[in-house]
Amino acid sequence: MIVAGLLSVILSALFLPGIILRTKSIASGRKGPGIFQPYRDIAVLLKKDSVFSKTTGPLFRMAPAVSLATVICASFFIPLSRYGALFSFDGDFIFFSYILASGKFFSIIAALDTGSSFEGMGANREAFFSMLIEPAFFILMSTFIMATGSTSFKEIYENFTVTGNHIVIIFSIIGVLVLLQIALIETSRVPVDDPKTHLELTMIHEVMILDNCGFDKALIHISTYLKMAIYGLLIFNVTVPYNLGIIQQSAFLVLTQVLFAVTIGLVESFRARNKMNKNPKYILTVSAVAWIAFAIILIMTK
Amino acid sequence: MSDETFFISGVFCLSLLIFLVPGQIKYYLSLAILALVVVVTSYLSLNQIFEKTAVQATTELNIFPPDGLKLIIDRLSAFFIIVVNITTLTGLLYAKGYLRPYYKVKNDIHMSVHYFSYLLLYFSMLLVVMLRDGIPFLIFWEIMAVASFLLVIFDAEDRSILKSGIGYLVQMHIGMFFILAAFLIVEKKTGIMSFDGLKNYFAYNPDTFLFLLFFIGFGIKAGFISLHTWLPEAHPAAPSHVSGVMSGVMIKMGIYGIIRVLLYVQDDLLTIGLIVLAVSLFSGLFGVMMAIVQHDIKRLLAYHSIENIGIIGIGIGLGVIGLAVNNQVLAVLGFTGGLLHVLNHSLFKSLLFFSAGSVYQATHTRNIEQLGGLMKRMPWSAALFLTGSLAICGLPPFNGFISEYLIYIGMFKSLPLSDLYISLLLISAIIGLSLIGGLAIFCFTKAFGVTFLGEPRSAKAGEARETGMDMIIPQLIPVLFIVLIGIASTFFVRPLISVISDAFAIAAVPQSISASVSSLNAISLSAGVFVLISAALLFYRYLHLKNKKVVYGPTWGCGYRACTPRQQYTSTSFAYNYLHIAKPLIPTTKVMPEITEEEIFPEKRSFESHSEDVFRKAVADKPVEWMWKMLKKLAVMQTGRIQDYILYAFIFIIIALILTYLKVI
Amino acid sequence: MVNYLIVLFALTLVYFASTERIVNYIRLIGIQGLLLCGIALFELSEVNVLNLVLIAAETLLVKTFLMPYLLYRIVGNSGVTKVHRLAMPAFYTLLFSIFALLISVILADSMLNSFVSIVFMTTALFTIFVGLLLIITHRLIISHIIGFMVIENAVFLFSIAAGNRMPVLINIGILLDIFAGVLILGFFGLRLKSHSNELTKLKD
Amino acid sequence: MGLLVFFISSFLTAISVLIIKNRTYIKSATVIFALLLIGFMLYCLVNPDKTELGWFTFNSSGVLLLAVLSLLILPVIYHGFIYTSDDDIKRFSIYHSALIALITFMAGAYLANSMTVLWIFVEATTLAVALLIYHDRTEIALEATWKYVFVCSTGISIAYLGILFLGFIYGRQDAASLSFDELSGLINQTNPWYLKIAFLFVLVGFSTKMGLFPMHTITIDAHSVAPPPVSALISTTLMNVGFIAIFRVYSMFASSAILGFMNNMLIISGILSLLISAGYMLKAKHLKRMLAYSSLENMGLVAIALGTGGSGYYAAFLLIILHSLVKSGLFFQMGQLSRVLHTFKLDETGDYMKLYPAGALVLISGMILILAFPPSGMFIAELFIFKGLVSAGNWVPVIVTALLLLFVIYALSTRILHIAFSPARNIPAPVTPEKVSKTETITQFVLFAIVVVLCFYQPADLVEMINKSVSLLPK
Repeated sequence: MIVAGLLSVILSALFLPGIILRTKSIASGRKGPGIFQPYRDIAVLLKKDSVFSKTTGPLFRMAPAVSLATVICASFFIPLSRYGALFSFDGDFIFFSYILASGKFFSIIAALDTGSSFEGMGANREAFFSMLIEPAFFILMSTFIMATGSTSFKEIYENFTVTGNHIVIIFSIIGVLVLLQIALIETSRVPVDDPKTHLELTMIHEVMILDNCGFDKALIHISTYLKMAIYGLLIFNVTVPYNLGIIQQSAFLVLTQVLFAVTIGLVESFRARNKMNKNPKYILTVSAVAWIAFAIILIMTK
Repeated sequence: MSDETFFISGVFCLSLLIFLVPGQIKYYLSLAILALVVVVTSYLSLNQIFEKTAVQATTELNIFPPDGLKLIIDRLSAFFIIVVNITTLTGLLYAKGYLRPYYKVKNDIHMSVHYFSYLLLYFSMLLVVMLRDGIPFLIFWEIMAVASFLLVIFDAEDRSILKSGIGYLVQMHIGMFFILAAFLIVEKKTGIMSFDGLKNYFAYNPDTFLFLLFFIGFGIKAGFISLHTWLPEAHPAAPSHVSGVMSGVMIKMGIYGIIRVLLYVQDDLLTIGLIVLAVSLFSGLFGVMMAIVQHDIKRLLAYHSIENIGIIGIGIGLGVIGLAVNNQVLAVLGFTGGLLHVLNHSLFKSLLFFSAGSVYQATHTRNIEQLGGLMKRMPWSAALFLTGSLAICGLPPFNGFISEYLIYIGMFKSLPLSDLYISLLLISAIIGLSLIGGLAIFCFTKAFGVTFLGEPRSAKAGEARETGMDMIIPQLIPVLFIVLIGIASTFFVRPLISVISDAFAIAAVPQSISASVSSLNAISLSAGVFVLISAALLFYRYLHLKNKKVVYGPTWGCGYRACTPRQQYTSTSFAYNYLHIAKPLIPTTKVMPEITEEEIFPEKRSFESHSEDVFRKAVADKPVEWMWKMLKKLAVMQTGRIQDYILYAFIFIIIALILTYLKVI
Repeated sequence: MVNYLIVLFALTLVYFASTERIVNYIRLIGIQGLLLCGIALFELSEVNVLNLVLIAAETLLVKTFLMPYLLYRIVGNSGVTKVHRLAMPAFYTLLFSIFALLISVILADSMLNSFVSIVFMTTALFTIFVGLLLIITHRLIISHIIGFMVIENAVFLFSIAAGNRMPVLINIGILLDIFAGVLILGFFGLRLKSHSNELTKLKD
Repeated sequence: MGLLVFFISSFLTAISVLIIKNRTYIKSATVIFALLLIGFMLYCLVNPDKTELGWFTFNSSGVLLLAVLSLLILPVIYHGFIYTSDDDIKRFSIYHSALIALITFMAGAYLANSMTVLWIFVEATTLAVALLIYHDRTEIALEATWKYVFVCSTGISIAYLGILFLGFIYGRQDAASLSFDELSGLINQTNPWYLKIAFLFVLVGFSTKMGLFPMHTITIDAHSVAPPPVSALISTTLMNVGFIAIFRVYSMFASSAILGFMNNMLIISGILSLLISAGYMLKAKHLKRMLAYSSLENMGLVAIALGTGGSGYYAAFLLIILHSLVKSGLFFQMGQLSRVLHTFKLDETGDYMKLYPAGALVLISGMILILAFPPSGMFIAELFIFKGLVSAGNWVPVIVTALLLLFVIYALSTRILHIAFSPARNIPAPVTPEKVSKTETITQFVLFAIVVVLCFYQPADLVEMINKSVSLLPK
């Protein structure tokens, strides 16, 4: 059952964007499009011709494909609670976070290649904020390692569910909180970046893909959806109770993913975007929360 | 005469021949000599690492047998010899193209001095790594400084290069004084002036003070944080092939010295480990934070060497802490990560300096604010610089990731096992290392993006042409090694673990280390998968777009028609929001004459901002200025009047008599 | 008897500090030569006759007559009579020489060696310090030469003290006069202007 | 017997050179004299510690410095011929006779075994050197000569006082002079305060010759004015004469109670001369004066070496020998530099590498060697000095010397590299550089090669000779 992790990622990637769209439109009193509307847009994009800017070089054309490859490669490591991931080795979360970082690296350079000041601004913000979020993920992972004593995703989530005492509950709550924040920042949702804004000056991720078109834009959308699914699955693994069989677990998976999508939709409808120079402070709070989790585990176990 | 003595004296006379040989043949002669020595020494060191399985076995060579130099190659020096060989060979191959325009400008003797000091630098680095007893070690340590000084001041017509070269020489001399003082203390207590004397010195006397002396002496050469003041000056001044070799390999001699001393340290390892870890964490962070605000590409790379030295130092510091709390996993993984990063850094840093050199040769400027759009004009150098920056940021398919992974996994594995304080240390190291990784990505996206992508910002960048193939091909050697280590990392990590266990006499390699070595195979596998997937996607994209119509138009400018290259993001603007949080540590001054009210039609204005290095001012500039002024005030004796000259003698006698009378002297 | 001559010698030293006219300096140098000759004759009883004659001749001829004559010639053709007005006023030089006497007394007393009588030691040390002071406090080259001659007399006085046991030292003391001669000849030969004080171009 | 032959023949050549006013004769006579000196040196080497003519013994320290002198004599004469080639015959002959006289007196001073004979020869060298300094007959040369002669004579008379103090201790009727071995026996009963004054006077007196702190000023002026081969001699062999004088007195008093006092005095005057030379080098504007200050700095180092004791003595001799070789090489190069650049002022010189590359190479390698960077043997000497200081445990001189050496390195390298590479700041008048043939730099490269070899391989008999000359000093 090694492929379970990958399958669940693809499944949730199919549903998540649609549900988010639907929750946002219901919250704002509209009926909202079908669940698979985002994928219909992607299908339209795939059929389009492509327009490239004169200033861009070969790198700009290569970047979307490579960043999608990084996300696909990252999704191989995600386990479905007890059922193993495609690859798993000691410290695979290091490879996971660095492969995502190289994806970001390529998208940032592609943005700079277009030579427009908007894309430069987006690239600068993306680089700056992703630099600030790096420590949060690593501190969270070290808390899990302190709690479970093993260093790869699969073993962490196996031992994680087994202990079942009150420490686990605290960590699952904090884990969900931190992972949710990281997911929002990584997939550039509301508190840090607003996907629906029209003013280039306020965008971060959207403005970096201004000049992509057709096939490349589709690839980028797919990679964002996949990344969202990956984080959804990570949140699921943290919260799943240990004594469930395979069927109950998949039902619980669907429940958590829908809940995850709905929360994102609600957050986007009811919360405004942060002021741009407030973002560094906001992102640092995420690392602070993770640091508190680590401090707790340190005092408890040592 | 034994064959080693014959070989060494023969090589030295051959290199003296360079002075007599005219023109281009100088280059080929020095290349032949270098290649010969590279082959011999690499054979010696490879067989030392792989064949000599006996514990602590060493190959011994003695030159001028009775009391001449005694060279000992153990596994540690063998590793460093290989690191030195790779980069120096690529440096000289690259120099063929880089130095061609200089033949017209420089005269014959100047070129032969350059080639001779290049070979001298190479030989002295080899000998520094092989020597154990004090005086020859110090001699070749200083010859290495003098040779690199002569290389740095190659195009000395420009006064600022001369100034930074001399500053470099003086600071290397300070480093030598520290090491000399340390050796003399050892010699005073134990009577032997050599590294072996350290063993019984450390047995009876406190270790930290002497280690600190050694650490400062070697740290000045390595470029740890407050000792780094020469690095951002010397590297940009040197010609690119020299700065590639210097920052790739010569800095590592300082690291070699620190490790060599650590081999002999017996007690209070924890405090030493703490010092090394703290200093390297801070140099890593400060190095990359300073690198982000630089405009000159070679200064940016120089500050980045400080960051990578910090990462190596973190590896070594963790190794020492592992030894202190005898946590074998942390010790072996920390040292292996540190040593592998020594090899990795020498590869991608020299690659970056060489491609920056080709950019400099094509555009004659190092200020990235004036470059841009070079990707289309110099595709090869751009591709090489890209691989270098991917590797230096530690991104997966390349070698930088492997050494950072080893350091990370060492920390994560020992987190659950260690007590409260060690875990606090480890978590701070983890946070530091991840921040360094993020900052490195921030810095190199800026460097690569602003230099190679977008539109050319100046005429110089506009007319840049790709450099000759003879400069591109040598740079492929480090690229080959980078990819090789990235993909097939176990071939490199396993011998490194044997080097560490032999050096630090850690007998049994515990089970968890062999587990993390097997995970390296998994990493290579997943890196291969990643490359395959991206290749597949690109191929599918090619197929998909083959029969589609492709139209070219201007970049999206929100409908503004008259976009100019000056509107692109420059390096200052890219680092703008970062500067807000880094304000206390990096004071930037903005020079912008503001527009007064009565100025109705304000004329052309220019904005420029530059940031200085807090440490340089505090550690180097202020004390030197104060002493300089004081010394100048003292020099008033030469007044030209005879009576003053006799007065000095008179006063000297009177004061001496009074002092002796009062029994002071 | 020798002690009276030495006290006279010390007296001439005090006058050195108080006069300002170069002519007085030259006269004092002549008197010192004479006194030295007297001291030498009285002191050196055991020295063989030939040596004694040589010393007497040297001190009498050279120190009392030849040197002052040459100095008169220099002062004559260069027309300088008074010490350069920028030199330190006589009052302070007098103070310094008294202070120098104090030091030489303390020094001679603390040396407490049995070889040289205390009177010889103090006057010799006093003469050295006055010679040095003469050079230090004056700007004119001519007064530098006179200061040098005073030092030379001090050395000669010392060698007389050791003369009974080591006659060789006296002959070597005389060698010093050659230096003085060279200086004066240099003065004549190279047309150095005695009042010239612009000998200060070589400075940093 | 050999010494007598040497003295008479040198006296005759000096007189003949003065009288016979024909150029080729003078040249050949000087060359013959040089070969004579080398032969005499070999003669001294052959029978060590032989006493000749009563007052001269060939002890190892004297013969060592004589060997250095004989090593330098041929290049001095060669560069002297080049420098004085366009002088009129009168000055030519005076120059060479004074040169021969100077060399003979120096040889005599090295080998003297009694203080009075040594003192006489030192006095004689002053007269000989005065003639040489005044060779150019310019206004400044006159001033420098006058100052040199006057201050040296005052200094020597002060030194003579010190010698007289020794004479008093001696007190016995028959001995014609104060030979060292008898004296050292008597030294330790006399009261130490008396010895201290004697040593003080000797140190201040001979510091004019050695160019040490109290009376170093006139040697600086003499260097900047004298013709290059002569300033090469002054800054090396003449300073060795001053060193040997102080060393003789030091070794005599070494067994007495005032050893501590002497060490402290030497270290203090060494550090003060380092301080002054560092200060002046930082604002030096004239190349030859800067080299003179570097000699002052090296002599300061020698004094510190002598004052540290233990391995310092060996370092002092090694430093003296190597400094003589490197400094004379640099001063020979000054001769060629003046012909190429026509000025020594630092802000009017520049681009030397373009005008005369071989000379620039000599300048740079000389700089590296004089600043005691490893290829030069002086690094070993400095290492031994620091070793002596550290084992004696006094850390203050170590730190102060290291600091001042750094400033000296900075000052010297900025100026010499400025001359070699960067263009001149303000050239008053465009002057066509004279074409100097490369062969003239051979002498300097040979001297530098010796210094570099001495760094890696010290020949056994040199080491044995130095150890013998410091054998009677306390370990």
